[in-house]
Amino acid sequence: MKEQTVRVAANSKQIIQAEEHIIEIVSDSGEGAQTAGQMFGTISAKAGNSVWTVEIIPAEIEPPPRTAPGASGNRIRIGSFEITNAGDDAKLVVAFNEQALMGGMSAGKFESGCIVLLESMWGKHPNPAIAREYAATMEKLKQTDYRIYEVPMEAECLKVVQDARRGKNMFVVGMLCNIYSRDLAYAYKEIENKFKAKKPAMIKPNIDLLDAGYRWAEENLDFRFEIPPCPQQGAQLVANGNTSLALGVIASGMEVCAMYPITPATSASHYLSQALYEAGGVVHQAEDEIAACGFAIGASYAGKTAVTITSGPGMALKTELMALSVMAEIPLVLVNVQRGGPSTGLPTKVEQGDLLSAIFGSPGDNPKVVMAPATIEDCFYCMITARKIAETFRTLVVVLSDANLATGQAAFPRPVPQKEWDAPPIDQSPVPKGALPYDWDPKTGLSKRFIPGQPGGMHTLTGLAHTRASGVAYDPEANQEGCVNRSLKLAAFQKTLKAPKVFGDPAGDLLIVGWGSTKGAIEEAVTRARKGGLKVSALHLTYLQPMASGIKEIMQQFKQVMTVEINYSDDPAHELIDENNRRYANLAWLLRARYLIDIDCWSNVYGQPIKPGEIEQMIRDRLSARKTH
Amino acid sequence: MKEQTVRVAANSKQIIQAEEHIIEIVSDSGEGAQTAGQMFGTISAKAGNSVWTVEIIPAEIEPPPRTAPGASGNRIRIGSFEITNAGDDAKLVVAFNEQALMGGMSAGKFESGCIVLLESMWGKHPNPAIAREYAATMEKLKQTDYRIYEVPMEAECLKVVQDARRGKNMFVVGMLCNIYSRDLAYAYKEIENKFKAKKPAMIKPNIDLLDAGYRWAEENLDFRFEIPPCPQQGAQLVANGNTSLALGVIASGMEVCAMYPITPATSASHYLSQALYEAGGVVHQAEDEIAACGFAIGASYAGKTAVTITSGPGMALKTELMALSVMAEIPLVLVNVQRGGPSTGLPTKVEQGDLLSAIFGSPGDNPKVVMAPATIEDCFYCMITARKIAETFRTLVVVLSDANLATGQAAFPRPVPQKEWDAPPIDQSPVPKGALPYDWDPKTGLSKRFIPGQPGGMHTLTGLAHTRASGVAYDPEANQEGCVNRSLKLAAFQKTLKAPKVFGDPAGDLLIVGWGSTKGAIEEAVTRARKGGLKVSALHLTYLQPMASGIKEIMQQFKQVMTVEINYSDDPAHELIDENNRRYANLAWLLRARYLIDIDCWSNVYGQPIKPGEIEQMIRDRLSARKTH
Amino acid sequence: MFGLNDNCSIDQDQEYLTLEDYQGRVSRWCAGCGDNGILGATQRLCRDEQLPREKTVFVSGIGCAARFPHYMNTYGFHGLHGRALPIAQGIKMRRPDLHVFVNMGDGDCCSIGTAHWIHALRANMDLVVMLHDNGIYGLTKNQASPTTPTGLKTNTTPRGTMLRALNPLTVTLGVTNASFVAQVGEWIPDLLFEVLKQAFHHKGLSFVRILQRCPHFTPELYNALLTNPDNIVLLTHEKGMQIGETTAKIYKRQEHHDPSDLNRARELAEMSDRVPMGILYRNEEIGRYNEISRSGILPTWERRAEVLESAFDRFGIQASAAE
Amino acid sequence: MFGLNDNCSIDQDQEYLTLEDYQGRVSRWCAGCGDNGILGATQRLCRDEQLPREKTVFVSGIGCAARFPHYMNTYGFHGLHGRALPIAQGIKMRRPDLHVFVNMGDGDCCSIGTAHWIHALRANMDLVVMLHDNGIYGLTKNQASPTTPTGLKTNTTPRGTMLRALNPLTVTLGVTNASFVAQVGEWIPDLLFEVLKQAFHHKGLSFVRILQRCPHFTPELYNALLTNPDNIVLLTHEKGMQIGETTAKIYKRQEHHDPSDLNRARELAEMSDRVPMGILYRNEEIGRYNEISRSGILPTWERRAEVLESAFDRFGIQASAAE
Ligand SMILES: Cc1ncc(C[n+]2csc(CCOP(=O)(O)OP(=O)(O)O)c2C)c(N)n1
Ligand SMILES: Cc1ncc(C[n+]2csc(CCOP(=O)(O)OP(=O)(O)O)c2C)c(N)n1
Ligand code: SF4
Ligand code: SF4
Ligand SMILES: [Mg+2]
Ligand SMILES: [Mg+2]
Repeated sequence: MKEQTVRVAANSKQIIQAEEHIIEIVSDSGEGAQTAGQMFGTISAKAGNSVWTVEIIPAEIEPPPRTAPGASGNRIRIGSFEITNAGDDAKLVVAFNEQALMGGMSAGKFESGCIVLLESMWGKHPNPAIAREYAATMEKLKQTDYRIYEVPMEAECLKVVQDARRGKNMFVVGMLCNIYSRDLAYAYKEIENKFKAKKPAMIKPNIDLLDAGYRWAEENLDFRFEIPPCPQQGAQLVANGNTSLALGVIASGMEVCAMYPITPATSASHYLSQALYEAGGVVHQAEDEIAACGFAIGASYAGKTAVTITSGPGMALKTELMALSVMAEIPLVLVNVQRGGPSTGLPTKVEQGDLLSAIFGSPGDNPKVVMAPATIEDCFYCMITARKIAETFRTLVVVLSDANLATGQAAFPRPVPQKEWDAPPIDQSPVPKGALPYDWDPKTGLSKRFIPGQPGGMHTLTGLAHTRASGVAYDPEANQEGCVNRSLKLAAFQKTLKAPKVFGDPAGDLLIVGWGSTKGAIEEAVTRARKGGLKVSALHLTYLQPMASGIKEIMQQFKQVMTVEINYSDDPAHELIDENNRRYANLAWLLRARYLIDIDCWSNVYGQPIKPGEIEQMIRDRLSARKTH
Repeated sequence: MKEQTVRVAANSKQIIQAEEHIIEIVSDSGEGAQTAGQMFGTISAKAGNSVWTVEIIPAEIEPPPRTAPGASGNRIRIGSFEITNAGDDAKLVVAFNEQALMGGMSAGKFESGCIVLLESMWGKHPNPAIAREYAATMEKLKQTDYRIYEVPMEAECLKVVQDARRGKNMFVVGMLCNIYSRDLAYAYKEIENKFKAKKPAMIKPNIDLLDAGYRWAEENLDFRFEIPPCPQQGAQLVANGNTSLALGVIASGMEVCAMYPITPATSASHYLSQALYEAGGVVHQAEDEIAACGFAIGASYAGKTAVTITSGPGMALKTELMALSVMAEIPLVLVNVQRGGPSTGLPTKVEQGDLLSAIFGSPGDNPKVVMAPATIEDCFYCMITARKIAETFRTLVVVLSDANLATGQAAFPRPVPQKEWDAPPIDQSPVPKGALPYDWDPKTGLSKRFIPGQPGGMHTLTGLAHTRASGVAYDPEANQEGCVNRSLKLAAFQKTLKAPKVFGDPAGDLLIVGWGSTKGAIEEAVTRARKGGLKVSALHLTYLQPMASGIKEIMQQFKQVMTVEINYSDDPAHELIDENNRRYANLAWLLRARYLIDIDCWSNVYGQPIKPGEIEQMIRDRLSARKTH
Repeated sequence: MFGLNDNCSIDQDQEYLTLEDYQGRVSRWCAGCGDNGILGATQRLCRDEQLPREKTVFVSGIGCAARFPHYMNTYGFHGLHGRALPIAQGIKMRRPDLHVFVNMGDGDCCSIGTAHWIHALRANMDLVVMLHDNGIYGLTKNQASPTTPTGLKTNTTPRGTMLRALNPLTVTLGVTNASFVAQVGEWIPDLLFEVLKQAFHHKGLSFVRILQRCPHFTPELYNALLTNPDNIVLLTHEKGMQIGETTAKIYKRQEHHDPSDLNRARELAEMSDRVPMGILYRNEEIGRYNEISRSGILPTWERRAEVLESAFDRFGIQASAAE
Repeated sequence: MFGLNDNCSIDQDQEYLTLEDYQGRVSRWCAGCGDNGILGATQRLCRDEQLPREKTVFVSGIGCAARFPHYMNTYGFHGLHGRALPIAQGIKMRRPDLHVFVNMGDGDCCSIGTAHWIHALRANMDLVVMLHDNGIYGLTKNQASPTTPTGLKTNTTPRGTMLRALNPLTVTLGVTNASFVAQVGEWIPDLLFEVLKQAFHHKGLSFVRILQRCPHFTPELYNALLTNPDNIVLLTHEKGMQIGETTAKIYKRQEHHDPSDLNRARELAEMSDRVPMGILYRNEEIGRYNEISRSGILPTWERRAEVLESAFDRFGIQASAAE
């Protein structure tokens, strides 16, 4: 992945080729860095790169300007190979002010030698405090090895438009088009599409700004990059995980989504609020998460399997109703777009901390299916699978997405709608005489439910321990019987699962096991480490409960097994921590209990996607440490 | 434990000595079997026996009369050695009607050869359907080896009083006093105490009924038992687990109990509603469990560490607020008197199914202390310990009691109140300049909290990730730092724990690990099995999270380790179940994950206390199976 | 509708359903429990309306009252304490063909279920909601509920409750979109039946507070009303209830109350010396959430595929040379 | 009281606290956000009343409004979405020495927090409760709240909300024991301050609905009131608010409303054409739960030991020969 100068242009500009680049654009909230990032991502994708973009979202609506935590923006990773994650550190940063820049810098998000394009106007700001801040930052920057370019963005824009604050982002896109050797025609098209319908008058000034940026870069910068296109892959969609998931809801045939707003889950419901309506369904915003879950359960009971979408604190509130769906065997799909926890935690940040609570959250025995999409594409298909599992096994299916997928945006092959994805119509056929609503098959625990409207199927569903006839259970046997059958269903479902495929060799020194959104980063790290000669492979689990057979056998082929997760685990190096009290990462805990293998974990809760480079480094350290021991 | 006839009385009555007996009294609800049982238990205790009584409670308030699930009553175990649990099958049953009898019979609660004293009036009942039912039951009973005595209780009572329905229970106490060779003076005293204050006129008729029962038994029964007294043990209390726990709340110095009614937890709050008030505190019945938990957190935050008492479905609702108490490090004691689950489940029945949800219930990382009293006496002391841990470690402490302890009643040494149990006064001293509300000690994670009223300590507590100054955390490090410190506290607490003592030899063929209310039954079974020559020992855990060091070393001394628990686990014998999908009992799962030892489990969810005899049998099967393999 | 199979409706139409046909399991309430009367009146309503049993769902929470569905021979959903209303709404939302009834205790509805109560009133979906108000927590054995009268000693208020009882009528009438609010005592079967009937025919959420005797725990709660009918004010009106002759003879205090008069309804609800019975408020003009939120679009697979394809078009990219 | 150490009160008394002394962290609300005005008025109240900062607690839920405590230099509890009131009650219950304020958004209070809202009103503990009503979910970015006006397009109601907005005033006034109900717009600083002051001095729970501008998401919500003061009816009364001269000049529509008149208060709250501002209802006679539930017994260790010993006596047995 080395960059190399391939030629020098007429104006003595270096033309550098690279396999990939990461660009970060940061501004105050409301200055349009997000739009610029999205647009440049799309332009790059259309130009043939593989692209992954991530939003940088401040915690407040309009945080104070010119502050590090107030920075808003986008990180765009573009490459000539398939990009599956947000990658490592940025190689080029465009900052609308120096404070926003400092935020990313102190968080260590920029690579050594990073190119920085910084708005220069603050240095001459009439407010001397601001001018001082700018000067101080420039001092600090001098101590880094960043390549700093002060860009008079505001001034240049003012040559073209009257109010620069709202147009600077197009200037930036223009610059980037020049820097990354993009054909401007893609950009013109994007601008046209954006304004054509509602504000056609805006097309011209935006194109002017774009041109100005392009020109400025051409004239003032001594470098340009070329990221060769990625092999063609047919029709693609670009979407973030939440949109993908929302589309999956429609594709699954589910008609009811009941929710209560919560970050980072809500945008899925936003999308559905219109799209599901157009598909003849409904999004119901309930008074709270409890009501949302109850509403979904009601709809499911009445034959319309429903989805309820939430995040950690919302799932906490649904704990009791989740158990009702398990106990009464009402199909239900619950999506938890995980965020940082515990408690209100880090609402806009990445974490995979809800696995154990999804599995063990409700008091009493609660067998249910827990699965996690690993990619933005998975977010689409898992909804279809989840609805099917829920109905086939009369069960609760918890789908664990996370902020990394939810706000990450990438391309994936355009799905081709299949009628078999659809939900079957509500069964309203008469129930045979004597049939029972919980007529558990002793081999599988399965039984056929009766849906209101079915003549002869009248019974009262209850969350109390119940008999096969759905009567309140008074004798001790009935409760045991119900528990056995609900658990058997999970075993029956487990038998349908295939062991996941190992990424890399089937045997070696180290196996890294992951789940959810870390797949891309783990596999990229493993690929790099393998290129470096290390015997490391990866295993990624989609089904966390139950787990497919064969995993133990896979793990046994490796000298060490560990999980990489974005959730909390104790650092065994701390003086207080030992094997008697170390608290493990979520998946590590599950694997240890089931397979009795000494599975280690490497995890943290910085609220950030894990970088492939960090994982790679960890692999190197571990495998070399092992050698020296 | 063999019974033996020690002499024959003048009237040719067999006088039989036994080490212990189990008596069950069942009636329709409202007929006073419960009072009779309690009273006979107390009489027996005062006469020097060790006693354990359990209530038999129907699920409805006044269920239909003469039905098996409607039976109400008491089971009394009396012995000459220390009785720690409800024991095995009943040896003597008093039934007010034959349907109530049949309930216990079909649940297998009576021992072979059991003596049955059955009200005979139903055989001649004017309603022919009832007479037929009675006759049919008598037919069935003839096929058993029970020793049936038809007793004209109603008729005999009517000789003494006008309305027999409300007095029959005293007649029964009289019979039992005769059968168990009790001095009637104890019984007179109980009756006096009961009616002295409010209804002195009732003393006489009740004593008459008592005498009548005694006389009838003396004249009509051909046997009498003697259960020699247990060695004296000084002053004792007789209480059920909920009362014991309520007394513990007062002893702990907690002043606020916030609750919402739920079986089987509520009776603790009933008791406290008056007693805590008299001690200057308050029981607050909130609008729901969420509010109860929030109220308790508010009181704790303001310096009055509070307790919130609930059962499984209530704990489910508190899931989100529990995480707030963890995140913001507000001391809180949460008592979960477990009942049968999942969902509404078996409200009045025994289960230990909430361990994993107590530990893992809330999304995100939630380090907290989870402990479980094992005896009725523990219920008292654990409240004192829990309050101290909560305050010392600024943590949530979950105490898992269960219906077995809650409704079981036994004697334990009368505690001697110690001032050191008490809560310290609220700290209102000024906070030193510059001190921070989360000034985590890097070695222990501990920090000193500021309580409203402390000058200079002003800060805003938050459930968001926060800095040491309790500001909203914006940088990635702050979240990791908070998680580390909250988890370190648990490790620091763990270092204070001592490994539990092994019951039996420190090495052997089988170690049974238990937690909570099963201790008595497990140890009794182990004692019996050891008497039979088997190399089995028991280990009982009070702290489930964190667990003391040294447990692994203990387990390693045994060829097999298994848990015995009252919660669900899959039966490995089922054709669908294998090591890839078997779902383990709660504690087994925890031990496996931590110690990587192949720990088996034997558990069920019949909603009943596990009998020592069943455990003993299981031990025998397992150890003989092992031999033959 | 919605892909439902209507084949069997002809069969059902042919047979006349009797009271027994609506009877489910044998009730396990205490002798004399007022819930029995409510059950009877409801079965009578079902019979008179000839509700198809398979198209009728009774939803409840947890409590004595919440056992109600088990005793009906219809579909039933005996859910969680406090959560009957969200579940009932979820059921009704996409199944307008179902008749949905809700039975809640005073703890169920006015304590743990408060938020759902308020918001269900606002959504005004077509449900018949019965509040079985016995002023106590029955099933959990005698704890104060929000409607327990001041001073009553219960297991959690051994010195008597301290707060004034929550008035479910004033609360209900304070909620925007509440469209049918009535009150009746279960011991007046004809009145109960009549109110339930009007509730059933009302379009929108009909909230009926039923004063329900609990001889086990609050035997004296409604004594003043039982012993002296003059403590009751019957609300009559051409637009509201018409009272039968016998009833009118017993309950002499009557008020000619127009149920569209919200202000007067609130005043009546607030009365401290007497208890109004009948329909306090009715407004058929208020939109029903399940109806007004419908798109009219049939949720067919073809439609879904269309929506998907057009979204795919919108989000689609095809790596290509710039045109 | 309660073993509190009062040593430092003398120190505190000596210094006069200025507005700055009550200022906490720098607010991170949007420019023009109405929450700033509420913060200012509250700081002014604290200053005027010279509330000891360490004895003052601001409790909130989650939302833009709920960031309030961070911006005060007092104790603060920024809890969970919807749960401010139970926490505030828990704080106040055994700490009568603390001044407890509650700040909630309209989602916080009227949606997820509904049950607590109703029951806190009923318990009527001594709290000042501010509902920051911007008719929208701010922090989560533009979803409908219960008070969002009909037809407003939001992220979850792209075709406009369908239900009539919930009226927090009629709901509040419907709750038994509600003892102080007021409404004011944050853009009228003097009125806001005056209402908060009266709320602070009221004994019991004072519920103040503050119409709060959210320029980011609902910039036009209160336009009709801002542009035309005649859409506002100021409530004045000897027993209620007295209005300053300047205010009286701008807000010419006034009603002489006796705040003890509950029926009229409800009518005023129900008005659809105009918006009342001022004190709708006040009743100092209603018991406060934290006070009426107190035993007067000091919770000392000696007392606890006594209660324990007497219980031990009662449950005690001493195996003994029958006397
Ligand atoms: C979450 C939860 N909390 C508490 C309970 C216990 N519980 C069952 S019924 C009930 C209250 C019953 O009172 P009410 O609703 O008035 O019904 P009633 O029995 O009087 O008919 C309670 C508190 C429960 N089942 N679930
Ligand atoms: C249990 C839970 N559900 C949802 C959320 C997400 N959430 C945070 S604030 C908020 C609503 C904000 O609206 P409002 O209460 O009106 O306050 P505002 O931001 O408008 O001031 C929501 C839904 C949460 N934090 N916790
Ligand atoms: S306790 Fe009361 S409400 Fe419950 S069944 Fe008995 S009488 Fe009815
Ligand atoms: S979004 Fe609205 S309520 Fe929130 S800070 Fe901005 S203006 Fe204020
Ligand atoms: Mg009730
Ligand atoms: Mg709001």
